[in-house]
Amino acid sequence: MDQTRNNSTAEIETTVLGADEIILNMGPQHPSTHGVLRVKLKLDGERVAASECIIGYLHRGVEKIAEHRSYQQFAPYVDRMDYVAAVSNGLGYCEAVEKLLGAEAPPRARVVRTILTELQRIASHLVWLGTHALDIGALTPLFYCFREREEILKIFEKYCGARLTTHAFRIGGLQYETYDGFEEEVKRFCEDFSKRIEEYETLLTENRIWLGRTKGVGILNAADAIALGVSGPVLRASGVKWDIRKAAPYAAYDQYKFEIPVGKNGDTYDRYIVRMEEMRQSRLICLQAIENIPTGAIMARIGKVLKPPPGEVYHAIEAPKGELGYYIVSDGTTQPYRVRVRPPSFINLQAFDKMARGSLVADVVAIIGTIDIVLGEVDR
Amino acid sequence: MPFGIEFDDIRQYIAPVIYALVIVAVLPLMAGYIVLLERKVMAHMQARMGPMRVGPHGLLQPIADAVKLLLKEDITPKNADALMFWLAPLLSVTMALLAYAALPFGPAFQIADLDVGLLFILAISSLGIYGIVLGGWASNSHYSLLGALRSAAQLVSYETAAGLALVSGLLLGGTLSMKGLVEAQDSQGVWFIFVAPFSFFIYLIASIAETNRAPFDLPEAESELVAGYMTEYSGFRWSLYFLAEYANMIVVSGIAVTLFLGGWMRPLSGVHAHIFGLPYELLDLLPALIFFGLAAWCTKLALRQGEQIQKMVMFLFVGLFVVLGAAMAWSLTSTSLMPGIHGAFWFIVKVLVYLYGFLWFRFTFPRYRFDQLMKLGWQFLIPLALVNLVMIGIGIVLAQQFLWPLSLAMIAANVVTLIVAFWLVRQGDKPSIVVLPAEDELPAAGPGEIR
Amino acid sequence: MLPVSHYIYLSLALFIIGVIGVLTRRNVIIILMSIELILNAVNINLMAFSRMWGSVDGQIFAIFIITDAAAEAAVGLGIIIAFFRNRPTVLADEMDLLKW
Amino acid sequence: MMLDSILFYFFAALAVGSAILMVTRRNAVHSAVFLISTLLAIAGIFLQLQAEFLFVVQIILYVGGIMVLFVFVIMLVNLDVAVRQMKFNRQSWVAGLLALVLGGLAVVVYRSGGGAFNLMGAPATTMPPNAEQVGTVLFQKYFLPFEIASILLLVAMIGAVVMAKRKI
Amino acid sequence: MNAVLPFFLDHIWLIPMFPLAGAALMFFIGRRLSNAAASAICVGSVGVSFVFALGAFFQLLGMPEGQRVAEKILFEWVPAGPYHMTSGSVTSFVADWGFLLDPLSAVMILVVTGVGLLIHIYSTGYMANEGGFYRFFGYLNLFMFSMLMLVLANNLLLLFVGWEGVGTCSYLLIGFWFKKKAASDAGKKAFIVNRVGDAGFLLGIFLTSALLGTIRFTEIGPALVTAHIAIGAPLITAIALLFFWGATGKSAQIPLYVWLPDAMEGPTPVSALIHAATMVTAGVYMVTRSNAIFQLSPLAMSVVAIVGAATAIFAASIGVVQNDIKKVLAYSTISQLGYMFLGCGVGAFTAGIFHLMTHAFFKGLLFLAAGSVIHAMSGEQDMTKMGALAKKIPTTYRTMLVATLAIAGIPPLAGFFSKDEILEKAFERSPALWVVGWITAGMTAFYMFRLLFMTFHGESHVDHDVEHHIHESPSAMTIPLTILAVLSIIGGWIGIGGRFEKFLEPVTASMGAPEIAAEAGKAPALLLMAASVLLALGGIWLAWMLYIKRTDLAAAVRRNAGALYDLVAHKYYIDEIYDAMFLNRSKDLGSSLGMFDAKIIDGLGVNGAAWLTRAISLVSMWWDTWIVDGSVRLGAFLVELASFPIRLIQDGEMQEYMLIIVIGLIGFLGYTVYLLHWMR
Repeated sequence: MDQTRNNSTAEIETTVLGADEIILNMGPQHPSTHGVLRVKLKLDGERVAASECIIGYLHRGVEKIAEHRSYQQFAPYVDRMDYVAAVSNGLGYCEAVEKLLGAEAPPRARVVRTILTELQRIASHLVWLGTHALDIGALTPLFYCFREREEILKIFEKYCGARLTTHAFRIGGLQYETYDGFEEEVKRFCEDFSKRIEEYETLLTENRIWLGRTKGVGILNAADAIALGVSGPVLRASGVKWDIRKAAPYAAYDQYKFEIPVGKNGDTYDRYIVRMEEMRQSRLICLQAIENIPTGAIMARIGKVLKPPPGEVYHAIEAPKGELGYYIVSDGTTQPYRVRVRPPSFINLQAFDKMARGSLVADVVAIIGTIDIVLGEVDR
Repeated sequence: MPFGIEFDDIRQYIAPVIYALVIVAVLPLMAGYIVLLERKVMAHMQARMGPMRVGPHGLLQPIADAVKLLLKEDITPKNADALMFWLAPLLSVTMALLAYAALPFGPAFQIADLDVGLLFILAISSLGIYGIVLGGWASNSHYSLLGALRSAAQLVSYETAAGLALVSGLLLGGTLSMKGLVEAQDSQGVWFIFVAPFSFFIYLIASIAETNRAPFDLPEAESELVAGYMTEYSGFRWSLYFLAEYANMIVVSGIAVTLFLGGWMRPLSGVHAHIFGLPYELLDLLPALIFFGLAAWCTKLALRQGEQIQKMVMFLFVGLFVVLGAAMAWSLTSTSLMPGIHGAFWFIVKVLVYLYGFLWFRFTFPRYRFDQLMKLGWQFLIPLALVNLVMIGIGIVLAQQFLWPLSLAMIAANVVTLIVAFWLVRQGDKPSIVVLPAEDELPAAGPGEIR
Repeated sequence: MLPVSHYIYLSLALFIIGVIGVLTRRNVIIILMSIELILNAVNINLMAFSRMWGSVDGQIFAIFIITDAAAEAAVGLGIIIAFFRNRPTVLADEMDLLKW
Repeated sequence: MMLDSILFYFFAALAVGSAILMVTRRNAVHSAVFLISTLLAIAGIFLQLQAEFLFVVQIILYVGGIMVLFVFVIMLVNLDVAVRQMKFNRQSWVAGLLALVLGGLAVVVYRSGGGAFNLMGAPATTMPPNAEQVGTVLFQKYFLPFEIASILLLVAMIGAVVMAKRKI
Repeated sequence: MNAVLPFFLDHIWLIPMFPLAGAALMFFIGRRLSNAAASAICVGSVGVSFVFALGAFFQLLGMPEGQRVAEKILFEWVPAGPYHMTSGSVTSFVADWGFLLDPLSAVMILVVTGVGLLIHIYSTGYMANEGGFYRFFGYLNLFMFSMLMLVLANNLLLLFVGWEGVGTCSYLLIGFWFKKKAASDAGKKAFIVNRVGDAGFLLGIFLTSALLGTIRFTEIGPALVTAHIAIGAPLITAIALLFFWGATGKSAQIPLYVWLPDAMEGPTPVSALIHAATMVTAGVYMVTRSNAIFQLSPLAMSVVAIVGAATAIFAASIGVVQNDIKKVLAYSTISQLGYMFLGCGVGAFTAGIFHLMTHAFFKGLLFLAAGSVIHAMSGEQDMTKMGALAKKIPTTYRTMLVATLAIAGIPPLAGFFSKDEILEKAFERSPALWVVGWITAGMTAFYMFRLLFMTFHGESHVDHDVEHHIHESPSAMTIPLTILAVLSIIGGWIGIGGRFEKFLEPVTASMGAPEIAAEAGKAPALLLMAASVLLALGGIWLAWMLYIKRTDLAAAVRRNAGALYDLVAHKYYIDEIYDAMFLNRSKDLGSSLGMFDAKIIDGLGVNGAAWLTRAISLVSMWWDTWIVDGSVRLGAFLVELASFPIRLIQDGEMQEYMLIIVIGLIGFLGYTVYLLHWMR
């Protein structure tokens, strides 16, 4: 029995199963693994005795591609990693390259970047909320969430022409000036949005079934979370007050007041509450930013051909899913020597086994949902 | 007459056969339209339109769906048990349809008024488990097997609660015959939902669970077990399961309506008072008005249709509603026809209201987890049903032996049940013992984990 | 009503089939099912006689027999599961630990 | 009357046929399904004997309860191995023969018993609806046996739970 | 006695059952209960008993005087066969499970349940931090059950059940801290010494039933009358002496008192309940209960009185020099028990019972207060390490002062009345006995005030570590103390004017036997009272002098007394004498027997025989191997041969067994067919 408790593929494959044990393959084609994640579960009855995530079904070699593209050419590729939060990905990459260049985007660009990134955070969390609720069996929130997300995507579309893979920012600032009525639309959205969140919470937060399905499920304590390198809402729900927007402010975050919500128990419910609160905070940031957008240039003077000095840089931002870091090595040419992405979903997925052991099959779904992974980012 | 068949035999045997044929023929259509209703209601609850393409407002969608399902390839997995794989959906749908034999759609529309009608329906619907279990087992897939086992456990558990809830209705009615139950409510002048609300409430929950509907749709929970026992099914056989599910929904609604909601009786049928100077009997006009209203509404919708063919289909429905409305109105003139036709109308309306409840729950609630489901069944519903049963019994004794007024006795009984219900809920809110495994059962840390 | 002998022959047939099942099948679960068959054969007799005498006593006994069958099935299957956990077999002739 | 015999022969044939299939099928699930079929046929014979209540009890308890348990257990104990093995034991031929001899002897005893078995008692033409009557008799005349049976069930239930526990 | 009785009287049998239920609960599920739940159950059960006892008492009071007897026989317990009595006539022995409530047992159950309840409450505080809480309360409840059985029994055998039950509980409770060697030894000692006494009691019971043919209390008196037994008949004297022998064991009289001081190893509430208030008085109760027998035997009465008086003064003298607070109280208890027996011995049974009751109050209180002191001192029991505690634990001090005054016999406290009554009766019988009692009273006052002064007054000798922790006990302990203090004050007043005596009259009235005490003259009551009060005051003064005023005097006295002091301080070397007389002689006997065993039997007999045997066995071995074993093997071989076909059937396969059943059925049916066809 002790043998079977170890967690590795070989063990799961070769162990002689007891009378009540079966191996269940969830995915890669499964409604609730959010794409092409394959989870191999060893079940004791309906209880998870061991689990293993098998990834790589969506691997496209993004990091390798970067070595053969110039710095500007690679920028659209990062949008394809976390495709539900493309704007955030772009921000991280652009700022990393700017750091490598030693340049800085003008103030107006930075504020607009902040607004768009925060809207993107709301949109990403809305996708998470809808699908998570759907996984747990609540059908309706999905449609409400997508209704609001639609509003955000419309703003993106008006701003840069694309809805999903926006490529909204450029290295050194912005390509486009904001369109007429941008402020009003963002403001109207933000004002409506607080009512919408109340609506979701009415459906879920105090629902007995929802509480039963999320409270005490997939507990991850702070020490484990830190040891596993988990970041983002998952980390904060475990009670660690860590947010790069506060810890190492980028864009224009140092100008705005906002709170970092943290959880207590590190369970699925806390992660839910933390993300809901983050949406509210994002809305507040947007409202603060939209009141006072500086005028001026939107693009720094950096030249058409980028040749950063040889060296290396690591720059991380707080993407909706956690710490999104770019590690770029320059050899002085127009193409990066090496780009390494620290994707939050990939790292957060490490905590899956920790959370899933001893829980039931139904909880596995809730746990996958609550980590909020995007397979494009996990596999890259 | 040849073969010893006589006229009485015709009344006795032939008419039920015709009813049966009608039910078997109409039910799939009805199920299809319930699905359409479900999709429309769901869509409107979710701020969207739902099916709009096939037919005006998607009115022909069920037919298109049916055609699609029947034309799909019927796959039998390689290692499946062919016999059982074939038999299971058949069993499922047979048992679902068989239960209609004792369901009274109206005072006139009932295939057989059995002395043990209610028990018969319960017995037959309990056989539906086999369709699910065998299907899940025969598919030779882990998802299917898990779904099947869950389903069997769930059905067995909730059948107990449902049965106990129904027994309290039986106590009030004093008969097992479905017809007799409605007549008992007629003669006592009160629907049993008002004297035994907890029975109704328990049966409502248990019936949702028994038909595997959300939030108890674990056997086919799409986010966990893909489609549970139906995972490996496709095409015609899948549609049989589908049909069985909706047929079962109608059956449980029919039981609830018969036992608790006064069956085919018109609301306020026992009251002969006046309101605003108008007698309540004017409610008899309501069916006709409803159909004419529907016809008018459909006309309005039809006029808005852009395409000619859509307009025609819509007018077809207008015609249907007009005919039905006319039938309702005309039957008012005939004392012999009126109870039958109006009874059927009210019965179906009540069934639809009950089904609407099903749909509403489905769109509103998240899904239970399996252990929570079992806990709800065994630790809340069954104890509550037992208490309720005892209290109803006491209430009846008080009313019959000690000559309390029925309403007073039942209020007293139900208040006690309510207190017990609150107590049980509080018990359930205490930290659960079963959610997490004991320390020694927890798997040890894997090699990659940092201590 | 048909003559009672019909029912008795039917019951006998089922009984003998049940006995054959008990005696010859190796699978313990099927042996248990054969026992259920034997019990049902008895029930048919009881019901036929109940009908013959026009009294429901026979039916009452049938109810008791069904109760008994339920108890037997529950315990029997429990034993099978417990046995299966310790020695993964359900074949009757491999359950011979009582031999000396 | 004719319908009566048709029903009887139909159900009897179904019961015997399914019973034979039950005993001879290799796969336990198939056996279980044929046993269910037998039980349903027997329920039909109950109905033909105008014992509606027992008909329903037979279906609810036997088919809907006990057999579900059987099917459940068959699925729990993985029988892939058993399917491939010999289905009859080595004494099957002798045993089958002896069982048939037993049946034959029983027939001989029954037939030659003649007057010893008073089976010619006048059958009632129809029986009144008997659910209520069964209840009355059960709870008055047979109240003590009924309670004992309840206790038996309780004991069996506890026994089954104990037996099926993970660790004995 | 099956007339319709009022509710409580009809249900007196329930009184012991509540504690029994509590004990059973404790033993079966106690481990899983919280301390609060355990104490609630146990205290509650005793409380219910108390309520029932009160109810029964008042309903008994409500009955007409002289008929105050309620007997409830539940069932016949030991329906033994007929036998011959000593008189030669045949009777049948009957012992039933019956309960008797008369004024005597009414007083006893009130004392037992009342004091028991208070001590239970006290224990919840005292034992709060001990392991085995539920075990303690389970034992206590079991004890309550046994004690109530003892006092409510309607016959000697059932009384003996309770008698043994309390002994067992005493053993269990003394050894409650069984990991401590002293405690477990003390438990064993108590148990063994009690056995010696119980043997006498049991013999007495046998003799009673042989002589009188009955062991029911209600029938003993009439039986004595109908048997026409003469006063001082040898058999009746034997019975009385045997009973008293039993009583000396249980009630710690000379010579079987040695276990009681050691029993102080048990928890203090146990000492209070068992070794002061209730169990040890069982002997007094038993003697009083069988007063009809005693009154027929002047010799036995004299023995009782003399032993009682001797014990009283003897134990008091030891108490004077003890330094352990509980040991002092233990010797005081022995001494007071001596008083009670003195009372009984002089025919003043009611006075004995009266003293028993008041003693239960103030001695229980003393023990509980001592427990409170020990509690405050974190377990310290040595009085030389105490002092000046009066300010720190005022409630304890005040209650203890009341108790001490009561035991010293200062009017108008409880002890005064009861002790005075005994002394008065003793004087009527024999002035010598009175003198002994009188001196004892003085010594009592002295050593009790010595205890009080050493503990609460003077200079503090408390260790520094302990000093910080001194605190008043929790209210669960102080409230019982206060209640008992009130009882100690007013408890004696019911005896004023002979009310108590009159109440007990029906029990102690001589059943046809002549009144012995009537022979003696009337004592000068007031004079005696004054003498004893004066002596008590003198004792107090002496204690004050020695331990407060002139603390150096005590040491001087100790030095000058020399040998006498040593003698007393070593408890007259009684334990050593017992060792020398009984223990060592037993050991000697054992070792000489051992010598005999080793030398004579082993050496000569066994070893010699062994040599002889070896020689013979050589011869026999050959015979054994070939002839005997050979035949056995042959037999085994034959059996195996014969069993082969049967073993084939018994192969453990159930289906083959079933086949055999079928074959049997075929045989049966075939036989039937044979009968039907061929035998016709």
